[in-house]
Amino acid sequence: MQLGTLALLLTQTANVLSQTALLFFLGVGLTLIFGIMRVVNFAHGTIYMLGAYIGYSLARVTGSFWVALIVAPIIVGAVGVAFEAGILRRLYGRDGSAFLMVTFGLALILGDVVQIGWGASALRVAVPDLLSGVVLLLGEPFPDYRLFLAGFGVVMAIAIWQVLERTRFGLLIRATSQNPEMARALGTDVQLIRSGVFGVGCGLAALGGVLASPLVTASLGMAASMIIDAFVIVIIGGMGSFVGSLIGAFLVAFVQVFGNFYLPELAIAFIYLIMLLVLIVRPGGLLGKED
Amino acid sequence: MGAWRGLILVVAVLALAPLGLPPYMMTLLTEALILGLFAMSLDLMVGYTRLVSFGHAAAYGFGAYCSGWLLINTDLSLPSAVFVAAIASGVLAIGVAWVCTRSTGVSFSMLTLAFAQLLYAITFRWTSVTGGSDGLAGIPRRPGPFGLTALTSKTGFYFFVLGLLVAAFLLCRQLVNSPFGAVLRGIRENEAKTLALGYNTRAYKIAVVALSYALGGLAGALYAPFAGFANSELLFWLLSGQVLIMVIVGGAGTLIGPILGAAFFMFAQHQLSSYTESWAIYFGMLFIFFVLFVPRGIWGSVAARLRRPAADGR
Amino acid sequence: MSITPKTKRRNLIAPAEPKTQRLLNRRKVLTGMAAGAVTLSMGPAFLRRASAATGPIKIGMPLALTGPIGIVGQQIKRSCELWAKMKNASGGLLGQKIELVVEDTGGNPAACVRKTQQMVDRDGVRIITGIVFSSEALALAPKLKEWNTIFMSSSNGDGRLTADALVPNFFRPNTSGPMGARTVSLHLRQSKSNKIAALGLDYAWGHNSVQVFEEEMKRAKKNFVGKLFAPTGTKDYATYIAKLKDLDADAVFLVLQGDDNNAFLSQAKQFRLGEKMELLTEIVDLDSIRAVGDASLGLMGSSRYSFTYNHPKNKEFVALWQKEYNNVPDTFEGESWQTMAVLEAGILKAKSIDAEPLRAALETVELESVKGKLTMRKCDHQAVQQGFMVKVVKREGFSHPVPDVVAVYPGDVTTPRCNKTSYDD
Amino acid sequence: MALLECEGLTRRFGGLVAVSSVTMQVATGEVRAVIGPNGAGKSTLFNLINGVLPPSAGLVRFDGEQLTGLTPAQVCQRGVSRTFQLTALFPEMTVRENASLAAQARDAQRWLPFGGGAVFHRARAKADAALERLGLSHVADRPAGLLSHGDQRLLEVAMALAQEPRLLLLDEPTQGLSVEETQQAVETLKTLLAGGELAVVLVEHDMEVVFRLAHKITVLHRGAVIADGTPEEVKADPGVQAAYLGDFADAAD
Repeated sequence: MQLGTLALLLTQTANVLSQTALLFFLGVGLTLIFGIMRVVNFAHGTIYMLGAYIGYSLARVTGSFWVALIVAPIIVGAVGVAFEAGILRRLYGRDGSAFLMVTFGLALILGDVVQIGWGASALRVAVPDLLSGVVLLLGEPFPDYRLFLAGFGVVMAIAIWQVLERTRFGLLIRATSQNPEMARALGTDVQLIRSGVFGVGCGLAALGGVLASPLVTASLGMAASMIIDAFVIVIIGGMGSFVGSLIGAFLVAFVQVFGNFYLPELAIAFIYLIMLLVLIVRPGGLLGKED
Repeated sequence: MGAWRGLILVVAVLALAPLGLPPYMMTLLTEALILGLFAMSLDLMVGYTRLVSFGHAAAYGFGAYCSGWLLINTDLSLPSAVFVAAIASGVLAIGVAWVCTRSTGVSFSMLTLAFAQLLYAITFRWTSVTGGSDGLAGIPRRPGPFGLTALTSKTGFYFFVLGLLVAAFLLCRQLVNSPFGAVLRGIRENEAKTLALGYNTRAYKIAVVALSYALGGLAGALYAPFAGFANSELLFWLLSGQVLIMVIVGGAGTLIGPILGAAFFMFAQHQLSSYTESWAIYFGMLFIFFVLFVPRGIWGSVAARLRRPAADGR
Repeated sequence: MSITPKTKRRNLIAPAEPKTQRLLNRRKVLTGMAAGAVTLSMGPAFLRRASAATGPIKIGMPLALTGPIGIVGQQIKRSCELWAKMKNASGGLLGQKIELVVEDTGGNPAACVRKTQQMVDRDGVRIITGIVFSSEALALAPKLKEWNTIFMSSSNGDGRLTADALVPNFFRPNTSGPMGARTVSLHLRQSKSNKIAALGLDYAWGHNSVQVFEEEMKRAKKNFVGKLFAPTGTKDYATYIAKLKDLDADAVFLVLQGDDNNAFLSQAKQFRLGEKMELLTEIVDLDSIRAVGDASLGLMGSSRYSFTYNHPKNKEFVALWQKEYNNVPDTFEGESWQTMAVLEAGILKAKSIDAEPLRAALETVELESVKGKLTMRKCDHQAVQQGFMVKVVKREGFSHPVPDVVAVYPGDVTTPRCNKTSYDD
Repeated sequence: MALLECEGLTRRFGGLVAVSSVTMQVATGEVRAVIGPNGAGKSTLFNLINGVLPPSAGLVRFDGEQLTGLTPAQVCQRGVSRTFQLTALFPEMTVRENASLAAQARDAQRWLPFGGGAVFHRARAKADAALERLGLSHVADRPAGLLSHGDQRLLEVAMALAQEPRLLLLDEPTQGLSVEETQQAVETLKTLLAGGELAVVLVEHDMEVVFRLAHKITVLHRGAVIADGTPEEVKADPGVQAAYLGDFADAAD
C-alpha cells in the first residue's frame, strides 16, 4: 500500500527536524568560531568525526551511550582548547591563509590519528535501548531516536541561545562577534573567549558526531561528507550569526529531505544552488554582515 | 640582470632534465610543472590582488574537461585544444568574476567555492558530455598542427609544458610589473582607496580573475592529455584548498614561490606516501610548521634573505 | 632476504607481523628516508632496473590504503601478503622470491598512474594488482601496453573493463558488478516478490548495476516499480526510505557500498523497512556487517566471496587465514586470494613473468579456487565463475552476523557474454 | 562661470533627510569651506558630489557637465579628487608609490597590462611634484604606514594633488593633528592653494583652519544651508551662531 500523502509529509517533516538538529550542531560551532576569531575552521568535519569515534569507545567501555554523549564533547572540546592555545594563539593578526593552513593541517593529522587508533573499518554505535523503538505517525513507523534528535536539537538551541543572551560569557561572545575592534578593549577576556569559543565549537561538533553515529556508523568518510554541508550552512546563514546557522541548517536539511524526494536529479547540486542564490542576493548571507 | 641569469639557468637545467632523469621522474616533474602553472595562476589573485579564491579547482577542472573533450571528440591538435580550453576558462571566469566580485573578503571566497562545487555537481550529472563519475578517459595527445608530432611524445610533451610555464611566468611578471599590476597592488592593500583614486576596481578584478582562470584552465588543459583522463576530482574543493596551500607554502605574491610550492607539495606527498601510510600526519605537521616558522613561504623567505637590507619593502 | 614479502612501509593494521620483522621494517623506513634525496637523482634507478631481470618477482600494488574506502585496499594488501609469505616459505615461484611493492594512492587516479609508473621504471615491476577504484583502473588500462605490464584485477567491478575498455594486458579473475546484479536477479526469478525497486549510488557503478538489474527484471516479467539514486556520501537515507515505502515495492535491490551502505542499512532497520520489503544487495561483505551489526540480519544478496562457502579449497584458506590473522577472511581478501591463485597458475604455466608469454598462459587458466571452478575466458579476460547468493544470519561462535550461502549459480549463467556488460536471457 | 554647481541637492536615508536642497557654487581659484555640527550632512554632501551616493533629488554640474549618475571613478577621471576624513593609504607601499599610483589614475594608459615605462615615468614626475609641494620629498622612499600621522594626512592631500585635479575635495585635512602639526599643515595648504588654479571644497571642524583657508563658507545645519558668504559675513550671522555654536559646545570629539 502506498503511503498516504499526509503520512508522507509528516514523516518527512520529522526527518527535516532531526536532520536540522544534527546539522545545527556542526554549523553553530563553525559560525561561533568564525564570528569570534575570523577563522574558517577546515578541521571542523574531522573534529566531528573524532567526536563520533571517541563516543564509540566511551560507549563501549562504559556501556552507556549517554555517558559518551556527555563526555566525548568534553574531551574533544579540550582538544580544541589545546589547539587554540598551542597553535592558533600565535597567529592572531596574521591573515586568513595562516588559519586555513593550520586547520587543514589539523584535519590531516586528526584524520590519520583516527585511522591509526581505530582502524579503517566503520564502527557500529547502537541506538540506546531506550530509544530503539518506533512511534507510529499516521500508521507509519518513525524511529524514536530521530524524534529524540529533533527534541534534543530544540533544547540545545534554546540553551545555547540563553547562554549567548543571558551570561557574561555570551555577552562577550556577542560583543566580540559584532565588533571585533571591541575585542582589544576587552583586554584579558579576549584570550579566554577565544579558547572558550574554539573549545565549545569543537565540543558541539563532537556532540553532532556522537549523535550521528547511530545513524551513519563511525567512519573515516564522515569528515569529508560533513565539512561542505557545514560550510554551506554557515555561509547561507551568515558567518558569525547564531540564528543564521539555525536557519542555514534548516534550509539544508529541508532541501536534502524534500528536494531529494521530489527532484532527485538535482540532489547533488541543490545545496550549492541555494548557497549561490543566497550569496548573490545577500552577499553576507541571510543574517550576516558583509565584510 | 641577476634575475634573468637565474631564470635562464633554471630553464636550462629543466630543459636538460630529460637527459638524466628516469621516466617516472619525468612524469613527476611534468606533473609538478603543470601544478606549478596552476598555483602561479592563483597567485595573481591571492598574492597580488588579495582575492582569496576557494574555488580555483573550477578553472583547472574546466580546462581539463574542455581540452579532454576537444581531443576526444574533435580533430583539434594538442596545442589548439589546449589553447581553446584556456580561452574558454577565461571566458567562463568573466561570468564567475562578474558575480563573485560583487562581494569581498570571505564572501568572495565562498562564492568562488560555490561556483566550483556547482561545476563539480554539473560534471557529475551531465554524463553525456563529461562521462559523469568516470570522467573522460583515453584522452589522446593528437599531433599537429601542420603535422607536428614532437609534442606528443613524453619528452616532447614535457617541453611543451615547460615552454608554456615559462611563457606564462613571463606574462605574469610583465603583468605584475605593469601599470595594471600597480593597480592590483593598490586593490590588495586598500581597495576603497583605489576606487576613490578613480580606478574602476571591479573591472580590474574581473580582468585579473579572468586571466588567472585562463592560466589555471591552461594548466588543467595540459593535465588532461598528460594524465590521459579528466575526472570530477579535478573540480573538487579539496584541490582548491590544496592549491591555495601550495601558493602559501611557496610564498604568495612572488610568482616563483607558488611554482616551488606546487613542486614541493607534489614531491613531498609522493615521497612521504612511499615511506609511510601515515603520510597525512607528517603533511599536516609540515603545514603547521610552515605557518609558524616560515610565514612568508619558501620563496618569500629566500627572497628576503637575498635582498639587500637597503632595498625597499617587498 | 627475509621470508616475508618486502613491504615498503610499516604495517599498521595487520597484527600478525612478528616483532623482529617489524623492527627490521622500521629500520628500512629510516634508511629509506635517508635515501629519499638520493632517489631524486638518477643513479639508483638504473641500477635497480638492471637487477630486475634476475631478482625476485616483483608485484606492484598501488593501493588506496587511506581515504574513505581504504579498508578495501587494506584487505587486498593483507591477502596478498599472506599469499606471498606462503609462496616464499615454499621456495617462491619459478625459484624466485615474491616481492610486493606496496604504495598508497589515496584513491587518486593521477597518483595511482604516477606511482605505478615509478614501480615500472624504478623497481622493474611487470605485474600489478590490487587497484581499488575503477577510476584508477580505467586510468591505468591505456598505459599497460607502454609499460609491458600485466594488470590482475582483484576488486574492480566495472563491467566496461572487460568490454569497451578492455586492453590485452588486463585480466579480471574477480566477480564484476553485472555478475552481482545477475546473481540477485536469478534469485528473484524464483521468488514470489513481484514489485521490484532499486536503489543505487549515483555514479557509474550504481547506474550500470541498476540498469543490468532493471533489464533482468523486465525479462523476468516482474513489475519494476522504480529506481532511485543517492549521491555518494549521503548521510540521511530517510528520504530514500520514505520513497521506497511510497513505491510500495516487495523487494528492493541495493547497489551501495561503504559508508552509504552502512548508513542505509542502519537507518532502514530503524525505520523497519525490512518488515515491508525484502532487502537485496549487490555486495554482502563482513566489514559492513560488523559495522551495522544486527541491522544486517535477514539481508540477502550476492556475495563476491564468502568464507562460509563449503568447498575444500575454501576451508583450507579460511583455516590458514584464521591461523595468521585470527579472524575470518572478508570479501576482498577472498577475491584477492583467488586472483593470486590465477596469477600463480599463469606464471607456472608460462614459466615467465614477461607480459607476452604470461598473457598467453593466463588466457587459458582453469582451476579450482576458494570460490570453486574458475575458467579464464580468452575473449574478454573475464574469469567465468560461480555466483553466490547469501543471507545474513546469526551463527554460533561469531560475535557478529555472518553471510550464509543459500544458493550457488554456475559460472555460465552468472557471467555475461564476451565483451558484454548485460545478459540476453 | 562656476566650476562646480550643486542645485537643490537632496539625499534621504529612509525618513531621515541628510542633505536637504543644497545649492552652492565654487569657482576656480576659490576655497569654499562647508561647516556645520556633527551630522549636519557634510560628508554626505561630499559623497553626493563625487558619486559615492546618488542624490534623491537635485544635481551636480562640473564645468557644465552633469556629474549625477557617474561612478566615483568616472567623477575622478573628470578632475575631481578627494581626501578622506580617516586616513586611507597603501601602508606597505612607499610614499612615492602611493602618490604615483594616484597620479597614474588620470593617465590614459593607466590599465596597460605590460611594459608601461612611460606611464610610470609620467606618474612619478607628477607624484614627485606633489610630494615636493607638500614637503614630503624627504620621506618619499619610506613605507607610508610608517609615517607620522601628520605626514600621512599630508600624503592624503599629496595623492589628491598628484592627480592634477581641477576640483579638490578636502575632508577634514587636519583631523587628529596636534596644534603644531595643524599650524604647519595650514601653512602648507595655504601656500598650495594660493596658486589659484584649483577649486577647493573644504570640510573642517577646526574653525581657525577654516577662517585661515576659506574664501567662502557654506554653513549646513540638519542638511540644509543656513548661511552662505565670506568668513566675515558668516561669523556675523546670528542664525549661525545660534545653531552652530550651540551644538558645537557639546560636539567636542
